[in-house]
Amino acid sequence: MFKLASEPIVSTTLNQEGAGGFVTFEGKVRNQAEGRPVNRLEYEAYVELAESEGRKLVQEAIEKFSLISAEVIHRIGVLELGETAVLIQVASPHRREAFAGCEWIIDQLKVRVPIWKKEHFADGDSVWVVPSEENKV
Amino acid sequence: MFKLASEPIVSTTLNQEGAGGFVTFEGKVRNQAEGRPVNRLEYEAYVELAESEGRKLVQEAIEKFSLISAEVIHRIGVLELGETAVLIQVASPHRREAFAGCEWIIDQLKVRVPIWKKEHFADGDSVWVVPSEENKV
Amino acid sequence: MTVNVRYFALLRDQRGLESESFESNSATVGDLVAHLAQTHQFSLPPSRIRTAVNGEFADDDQVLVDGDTIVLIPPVAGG
Amino acid sequence: MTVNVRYFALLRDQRGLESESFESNSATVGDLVAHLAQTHQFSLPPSRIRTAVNGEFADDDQVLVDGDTIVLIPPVAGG
Repeated sequence: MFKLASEPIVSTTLNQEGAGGFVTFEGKVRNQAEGRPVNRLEYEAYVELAESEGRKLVQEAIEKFSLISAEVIHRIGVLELGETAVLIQVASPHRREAFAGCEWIIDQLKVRVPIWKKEHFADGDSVWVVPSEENKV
Repeated sequence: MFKLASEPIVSTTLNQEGAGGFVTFEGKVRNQAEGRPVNRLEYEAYVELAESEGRKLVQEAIEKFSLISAEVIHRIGVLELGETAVLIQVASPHRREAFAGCEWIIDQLKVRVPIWKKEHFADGDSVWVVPSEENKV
Repeated sequence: MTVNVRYFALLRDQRGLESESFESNSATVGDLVAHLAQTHQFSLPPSRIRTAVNGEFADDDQVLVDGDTIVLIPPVAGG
Repeated sequence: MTVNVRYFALLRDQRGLESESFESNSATVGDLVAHLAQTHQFSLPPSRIRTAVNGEFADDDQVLVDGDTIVLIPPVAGG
């Protein structure tokens, strides 16, 4: 499951038959970016392609790591400090695959899914984040 | 924080100032062990040493991975299928350390903390789990 | 031929609009991106702009067809 | 000298009790564990039994003192 959400994300507990290892990643809005005070973030998505590419990568993760389930929710819109920007929940029979699969999903999401982040700094400035060129698929 | 609990574990969301990456591991009771149907698990601890060794390893993880916080709760007593046996929640400024620190804690817990698990099989048999000898610190 | 172009995030800000349709004589997606990057003085080099055509990721050498919708995708930064 | 011994999990089941106090002439923790493993026919070799003395993990060569409490720790299996 891959979903874009414009309302706050509420994390729920998965309970999958046969699963023993559950790994959850939550990315939250920090109060600074490279030392510069941040007031809020803004996420924008190319919704149609973000959803199809997101579903694709979740399916790839399930196959690659033999996961029982994997669910991703990514916020769009304006987020205040401490809010959850992305929630990834993965279940698998054993813990190794759950850790590896969950980390792979967030790594892939960051380089493949058309979502953009604007940092609104405390000094009133705001900037679209452009990752350095090494961060490629 | 390292805690042994004889009541069901309720996972809460951490929200630590300055933390961006939150990784949670939940180990739940599976319905089988190496293909053999399981009805329930039973955990026993040498409580005093489990708590002191557990606190020590959490502190080591915080230092080793520069975590902002790390919390571990491990159930003892009888657990039914699907119940959470162990909950580990880690917060750090960035995700790499959160994933690595969380996985390190569960790996270390499994080899260092005096807690034992008895599998109660569907056929009425029950066995204390003795990990193979390679699983050392 | 007519192409429809959509801009997101940084590129939308730099173009000053979300989408537009215009006559183009660019043969390929890459040609169109290079043209737009120069015309609108994008801060990103064309090599860092990905594209989707009609809803699917596209390569620079994809040939443009009348009526195509091209989406300009600056470097993504989700998560 | 008198030693107090506590057993957990598998070893408690095999010993048939949780703790006991008795006179011992074992010089070290390792000697005591070897003696108990043989006497009670533990299914685990002494090399797989760790110990704590007076609440702290101990090495096999730790010398026993009158009144010590020795805990026999079979291979752990938490998580």
